[in-house]
Amino acid sequence: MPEPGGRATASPLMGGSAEPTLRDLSSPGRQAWSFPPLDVPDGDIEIPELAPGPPALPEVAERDLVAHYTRLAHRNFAVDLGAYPLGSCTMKYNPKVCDWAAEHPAFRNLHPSQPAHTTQGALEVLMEAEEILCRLTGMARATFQPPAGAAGELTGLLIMCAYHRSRGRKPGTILIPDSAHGTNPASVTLAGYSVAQLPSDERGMVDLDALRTAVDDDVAGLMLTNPNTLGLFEEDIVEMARIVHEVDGLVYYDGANLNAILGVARPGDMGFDIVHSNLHKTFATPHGGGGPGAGPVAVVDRLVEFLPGPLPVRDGDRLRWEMPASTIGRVHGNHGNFLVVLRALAYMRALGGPGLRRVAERSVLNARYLESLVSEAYEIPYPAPCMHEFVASAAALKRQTGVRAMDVAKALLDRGIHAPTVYFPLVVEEALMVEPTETESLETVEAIAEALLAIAGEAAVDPEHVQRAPHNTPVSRPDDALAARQPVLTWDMERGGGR
Amino acid sequence: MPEPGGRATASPLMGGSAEPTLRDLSSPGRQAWSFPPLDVPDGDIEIPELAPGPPALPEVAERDLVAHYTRLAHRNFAVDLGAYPLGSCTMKYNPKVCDWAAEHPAFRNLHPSQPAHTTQGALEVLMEAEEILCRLTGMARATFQPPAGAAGELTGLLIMCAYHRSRGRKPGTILIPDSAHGTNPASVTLAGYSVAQLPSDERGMVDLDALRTAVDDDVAGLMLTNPNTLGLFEEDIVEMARIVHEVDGLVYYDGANLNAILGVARPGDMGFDIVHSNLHKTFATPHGGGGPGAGPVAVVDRLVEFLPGPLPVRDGDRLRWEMPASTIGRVHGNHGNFLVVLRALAYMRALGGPGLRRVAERSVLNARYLESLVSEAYEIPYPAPCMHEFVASAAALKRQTGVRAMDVAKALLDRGIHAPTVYFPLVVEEALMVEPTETESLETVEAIAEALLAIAGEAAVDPEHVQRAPHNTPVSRPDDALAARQPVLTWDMERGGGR
Amino acid sequence: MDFTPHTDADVHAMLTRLGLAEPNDLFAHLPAEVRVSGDLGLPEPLSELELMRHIDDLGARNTPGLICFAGGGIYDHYLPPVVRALTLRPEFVTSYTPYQAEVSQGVLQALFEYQSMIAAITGLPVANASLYDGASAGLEAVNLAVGHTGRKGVWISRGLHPHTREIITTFARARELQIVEHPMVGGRTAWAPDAGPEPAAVVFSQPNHLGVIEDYDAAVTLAHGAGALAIAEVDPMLLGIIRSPGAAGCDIAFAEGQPLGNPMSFGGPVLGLFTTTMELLRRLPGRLVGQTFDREGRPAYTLTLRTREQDIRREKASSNICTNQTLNAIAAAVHLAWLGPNGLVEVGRQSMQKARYLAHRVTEIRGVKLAVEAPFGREFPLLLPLDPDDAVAAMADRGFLAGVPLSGDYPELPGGLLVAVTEKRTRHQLDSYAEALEKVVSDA
Amino acid sequence: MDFTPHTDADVHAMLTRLGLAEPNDLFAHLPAEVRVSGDLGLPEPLSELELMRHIDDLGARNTPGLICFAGGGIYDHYLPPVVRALTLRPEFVTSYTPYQAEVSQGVLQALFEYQSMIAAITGLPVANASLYDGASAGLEAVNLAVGHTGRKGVWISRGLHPHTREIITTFARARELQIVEHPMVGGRTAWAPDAGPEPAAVVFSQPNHLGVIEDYDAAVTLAHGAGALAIAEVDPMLLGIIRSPGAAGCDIAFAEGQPLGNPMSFGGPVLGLFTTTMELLRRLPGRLVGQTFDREGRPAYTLTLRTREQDIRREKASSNICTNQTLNAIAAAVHLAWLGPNGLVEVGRQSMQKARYLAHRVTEIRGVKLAVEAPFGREFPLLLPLDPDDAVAAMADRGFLAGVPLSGDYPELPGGLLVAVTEKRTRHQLDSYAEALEKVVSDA
Ligand SMILES: Cc1ncc(COP(=O)(O)O)c(C=O)c1O
Ligand SMILES: Cc1ncc(COP(=O)(O)O)c(C=O)c1O
Repeated sequence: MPEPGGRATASPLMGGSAEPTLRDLSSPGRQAWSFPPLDVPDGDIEIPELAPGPPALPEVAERDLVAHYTRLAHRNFAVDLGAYPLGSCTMKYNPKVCDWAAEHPAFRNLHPSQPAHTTQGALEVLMEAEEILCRLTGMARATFQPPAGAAGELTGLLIMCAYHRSRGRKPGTILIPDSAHGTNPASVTLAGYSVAQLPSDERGMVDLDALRTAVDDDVAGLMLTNPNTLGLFEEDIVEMARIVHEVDGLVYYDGANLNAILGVARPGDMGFDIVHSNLHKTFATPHGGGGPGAGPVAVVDRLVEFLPGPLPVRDGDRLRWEMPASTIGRVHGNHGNFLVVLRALAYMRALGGPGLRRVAERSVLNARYLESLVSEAYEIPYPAPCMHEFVASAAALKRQTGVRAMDVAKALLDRGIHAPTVYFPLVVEEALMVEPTETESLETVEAIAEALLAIAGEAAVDPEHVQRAPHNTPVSRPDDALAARQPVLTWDMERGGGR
Repeated sequence: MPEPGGRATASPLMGGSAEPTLRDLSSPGRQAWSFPPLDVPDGDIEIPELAPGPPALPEVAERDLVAHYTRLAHRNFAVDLGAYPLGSCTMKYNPKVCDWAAEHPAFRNLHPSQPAHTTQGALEVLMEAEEILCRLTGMARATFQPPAGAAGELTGLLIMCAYHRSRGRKPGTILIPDSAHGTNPASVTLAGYSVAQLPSDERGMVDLDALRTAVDDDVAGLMLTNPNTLGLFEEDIVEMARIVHEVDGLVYYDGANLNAILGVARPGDMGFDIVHSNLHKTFATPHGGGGPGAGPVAVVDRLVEFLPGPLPVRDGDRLRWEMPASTIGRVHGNHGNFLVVLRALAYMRALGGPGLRRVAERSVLNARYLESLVSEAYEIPYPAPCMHEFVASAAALKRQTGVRAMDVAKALLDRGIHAPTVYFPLVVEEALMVEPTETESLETVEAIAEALLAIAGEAAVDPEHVQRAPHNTPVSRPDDALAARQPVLTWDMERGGGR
Repeated sequence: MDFTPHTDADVHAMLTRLGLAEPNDLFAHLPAEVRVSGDLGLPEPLSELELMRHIDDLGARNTPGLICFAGGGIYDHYLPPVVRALTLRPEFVTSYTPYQAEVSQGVLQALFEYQSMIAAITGLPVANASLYDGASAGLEAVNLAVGHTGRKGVWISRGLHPHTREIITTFARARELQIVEHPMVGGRTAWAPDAGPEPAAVVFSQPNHLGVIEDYDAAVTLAHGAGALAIAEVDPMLLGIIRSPGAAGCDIAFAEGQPLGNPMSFGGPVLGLFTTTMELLRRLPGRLVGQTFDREGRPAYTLTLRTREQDIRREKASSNICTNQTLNAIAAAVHLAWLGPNGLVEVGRQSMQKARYLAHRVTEIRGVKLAVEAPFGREFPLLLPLDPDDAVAAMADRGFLAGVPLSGDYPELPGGLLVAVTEKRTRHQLDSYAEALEKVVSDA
Repeated sequence: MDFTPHTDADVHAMLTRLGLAEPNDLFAHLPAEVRVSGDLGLPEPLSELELMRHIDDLGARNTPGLICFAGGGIYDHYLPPVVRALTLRPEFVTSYTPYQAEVSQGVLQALFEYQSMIAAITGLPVANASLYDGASAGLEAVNLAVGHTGRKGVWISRGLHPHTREIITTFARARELQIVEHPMVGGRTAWAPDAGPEPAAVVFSQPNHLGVIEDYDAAVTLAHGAGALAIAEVDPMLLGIIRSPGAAGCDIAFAEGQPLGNPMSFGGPVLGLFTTTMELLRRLPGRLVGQTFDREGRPAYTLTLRTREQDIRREKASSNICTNQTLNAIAAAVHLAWLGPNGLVEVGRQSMQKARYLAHRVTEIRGVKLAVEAPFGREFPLLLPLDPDDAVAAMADRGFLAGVPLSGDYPELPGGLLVAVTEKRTRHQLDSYAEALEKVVSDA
């Protein structure tokens, strides 16, 4: 019965009914909690603004709580179950030893306001991670306060703003390629800048002439990811940076795609001034169903004074907190997602220099190999060699069979493999953005390709079946229109109702 | 959409293919392991009996290892997923705080040969657990060496043997009711005794007259569980013990059913001399897919000298190990399944006296309630009020529809509920032995009943469908005959082959 | 150690198919000037055991076992093992944002239930599926109010958590908002009705950063009178005892959610709670899960009202947030379900009673008094006769994390120390704390 | 705290349906004389937090952090977090014996793979799905041999693990078997061909309890010449280095399996490995998983050859075992898969090299020497110039668990201390051990 090694599918267990909500499971008087009896004097609590009674929370026993969440977990796909080639998300395997690190009692029970002399180990974690990150990106110093990529972007933009203000300039325009991730323009607006969009050229890269035209004195900076969201390395990157620097603009690196170039190329060497990286992508910290992540921001020397603070600094053989001279101030209530940083540090130290470079090599190898297999049935709109991910198009498939990128994605779920990112980047019609990551084996990469080819084959024969996919999942396609038209956002809301 | 609270079903995720074996996933040169480089002088290892080369183990990466076992876990039902009313097995909820205890570094890293002054906490765990167990059973002292119920039985029988030998008697016969669990007769044989079977009477209890007849000077003892495997409390228990004691026989309590009488009645008070209990049933330690368990054996005063050793004893405020005077010797290589005992102690201390008694009350309440609901469609062969479990019969159903107890069990799986024990005890035709346990809610108990009634209903309408159940599980009924006729017991075995 | 499964043979076979000779060739098209040539000075790889030793060594450099009386948003509440065990299920931990609803019902339903319970405790109808932390949730609340009202004034209480104030200030500087701080008198905000630029929002903490319970009506009336949104930062662990912001008429409530289900973690990852009214729904930052049906009519959950979000709306999005704190939100939900209504009341009650006991004990110490005499929650401000940083250091030597010094953020309280008490503290610990503090004070 | 979900209302409703007034009535039919009336003197219930404090307190009474050089079956090898994480999946932990194959494919396949890997490392074709521990596996092996041969003699090596010897003796006493012990000379068993009653089995440890590598052929030839089964107790962690019992012609091999995937756990739960030939298959004790097909022809796993087992065969069963050590077996399988062929070799090689290094270091100490000069595995017997119990106590004061005293089991080695070294020990630890031992010896 041997199947090809590395094939990654999850299997059903039994039953098929929906999981009731905790409110459905609730029964008045049931209880999971216990506390020791109060060992100080009791009595009425006399305060203003006393609550009239307990809040309307569900009442369940521990047994039902456990069964509920265990069953919910069984209704969720995850990296630990199989391949997750979701483009732009770098859903690589998250090593279990890093889970161990993140649960280490010497760290997880620290209070953020503890005096520094009692948290030397934690400060050392931040210092070690910062040093490695700076060496990988070619930057001078970094802050770990931003708790995600988007927060890193905002932080970077606030640093830009402070830099320009220090030179007497007002906020102006930030240039962004049309293939950019949505957080880039959203962060620009939030930071008080306006967005100017740069078109891609026929190579799938930023149009250098358009950039030249766009750059004027109002331009505060350029935001870019490289490799870009098409998985292509921007060939003119050095020249682009030069052009922006000429008007005293700053160049911001969205590090979502850092995985592709670890140890191979550095944003600093390309001319970037500010770099955020997503520890929850590049450095294998798990995504948690949508977070927590960590989006540290590293900068070149001349921007260090603007970093958020406090930052750890060495003082003999001790570490202490210090505010950078012209700091923009805090961007997180504490020290950022510290335990995520600890996980990432564990990962970085495990891999070391050679392992980190191997990440780049093998993520690119897997992507390039998968691309070559998949190109049998799907168009690859841009010919340049892909880096850690590639974007295929289902446009031809759609024309020929009516089967769309979304249908392909759903049909992949039926085959035990997570869907790629679809309809992003916006510059590709019927985009399928595929990122196998370096932690999938050759056999798994081939299994993904086979599945994608089989779906294309099926689309030709029985397009309706593909269009109605998925068929094996706990639910079929939800009615998103209903969800938005008559939102039910809590179990207390009646359909169409609300306060 | 509210479903009745407490309904316990597991749900499918996606995919449906078989999970490859580790060998299928293996690829030469792949590796999950890492060790620090050797930091002492290396060189050829010069020994006789050198292995010619590495063993033929699979080679997989950590990523594939994780995916493999995670997918395997998704192919397995468990208490944490839903109701598990498997008779005789007491599949109650296993509290998570006990998992915490069992992973406590102060205990899990202890070596069994450490000197006692370095393991005082561990000895105290054994002492505390022993004390509670003795109070619950009415015994004098207990050993935690037996790692399961059957090992407890063997231990008890070896104690019997030593007792009788000390009084100049040779091994003889042990009386066992015909409803006894299979481990009882098997243990008797292993201990060098022969088995004499006692018939049940029309009440489903031991036939007292038959017992009187069977008892003679060759009888070394009686083995019994009470409530018995029909879930009925042996009404004549005191008289039975008296009869056996009259010939200097000993009375052994198989504690698999202790759950029903915790804090309500004690084997010691019924006249038993030796009691094993299954911590993996009564004291909520999880069953681990088939183990580990723990089967401590407690005895009355006059048998303490025969207990296996060493036993912890108090010596001022210290504890030390001591061999009982006429010990039968060791029955385990170390101190038994210590971490299982630690779990059980945590459970006992959490519940305390009132909670332990509530276990009995509510396990009986759930069983009696479920029995009353189920009796609408299934025969209850014996009328006495059941204790923590009951045995129903599908004999009438089989006559009417052809649907057997096994089919009912399988059809229950389709409804997200684990099957009851079937065809045991042997004294009931088409037996369905149902034990809801005290940790299932009223709603879950009702859901079990509904499912059983629905199956009976379906059997009347579409018996084939029930006979082909289960339909929703990762596999349908395996071909057991093939498995036994041409055993394939390792991935190296060809069908029908082997050395 | 690395985590790529490739054997040398695999790499060779794959490269061959691609017509390449060696891994380096994969990068041949990169401009030579940006390709790393030298050694980056990165550390050597470690085996797993060496790695664990290294993390242990780092951990050993933190002072172990301090008994925690620090708070200010992050609290040492009792965190049941069952909550961690369920939250850390790998299916939750290692999945992405639930864009593919069909295989993400677990996370989606867990978040829907989270939203439901956060709405229930705050008394507001809609909660998002988490923000980064309490402080950045404050920023989002202000951003919402600015967008909603079109105004640039932000009135904030001096009792608002200093980090929340700081992050709002950081943001306001870039956005050229005008922040007006309202002072505290007697421990509560003394709102000034004519405090300057028209406010988009009136922002305060309940209880405030000194632990004191604010007057909801004063803030809400002021806000609504001025056409502003009333925004309250609340303490989730006290919502069994203190009236909810929804009941008090607030438009937005946000909170540092750490005490719900999350260890202190040196302050992160934690999570920001955010709830508001239906009126403001379309401006809500962050993700929302809605209940709907699948094709077969079975209940199904899905991300909804996504047109607010950055990936759809780009520069016009209500926020830039993408990755949030989902796993921490699941932890919060599991913990809330563990607590239920009565557990939440109990944890608040015990914490507050113990805080009262300790406040009583320590104010018996000569020279130690409460900074303000006003009803507080489970946290109170002491005035010490010595520098609170010195007091904290001296108390640390005695095994206590004594509290959070207030003097940095409140120069008007030079001896200020904010002391938090949770239900986890035993009477014995409270007594020992008082004794230790007495010594520290008398030694000073 | 208790874990019953019943509310008072539930209990009332259920009792009412049953026509009962109160919970006590459920037991009304029990003879009055056996019903508990008084107080049993059981402890009071604890809340979860109190319980955890209690367990912490008990744990604190063990001496923490001893660096382990004790072995004798239970070893301190490196146990990777991934092995624990996978083994402790609740679907494995909280399921019963996989009688319902359709919903137990996870446990069944995991056990099938366990059987396959145990067979692979022992070189014997069939392994059961675990026994309790190494010692009781020895008892089962003897029982099998007695049943197979119909003989009552059991020849055992004095080098067999003393606990295995003891448990076999306990059993033999009841079963009236005749045990003949064969002495050791120069650290190895000196088999005596005419040692008395016809043997059912010849039983030895490889390496033996002194750590010394035995001559397989001597034992196997003796056994087979006498018509007995050759039974070897092996050390699974050395099977990458030492020839397998199957290759050496043994009929049965058993082992203490703890080092595969299981923490030391104060000696339990651990697991017994048991492998044998196809010829003896029908006498195999314990569970077996076989591969077959389901109705749709898909591969499926199931418990098989069940007619050997107690629940079917009752008093004629090959063993009484029912609950075994499944979870520990799964741990062993995960660990073996983590190790793979080369990891198993590496762990053996490193352990043995480090053992050699330490043996060399400590025998430089004046008065300390090896009890026997023969090639050993990763464990060796020292002769000390003081009582080994005293040495162990003195070494414990210095932070070392120095080894297992041999003097109790081997009075002929009054200063004997069995020292085990695993790959986890660093050179620094080995050097410190030697220094500490030197002090202990010179202080004596
Ligand atoms: C290219 C790119 N930029 C930015 C982000 C935003 O990162 P985060 O989700 O951590 O906020 C992402 C990921 O979602 C991304 O793929
Ligand atoms: C009545 C009865 N006796 C004995 C046993 C044997 O216990 P164990 O499986 O722990 O060996 C069991 C459980 O299987 C049982 O139900």
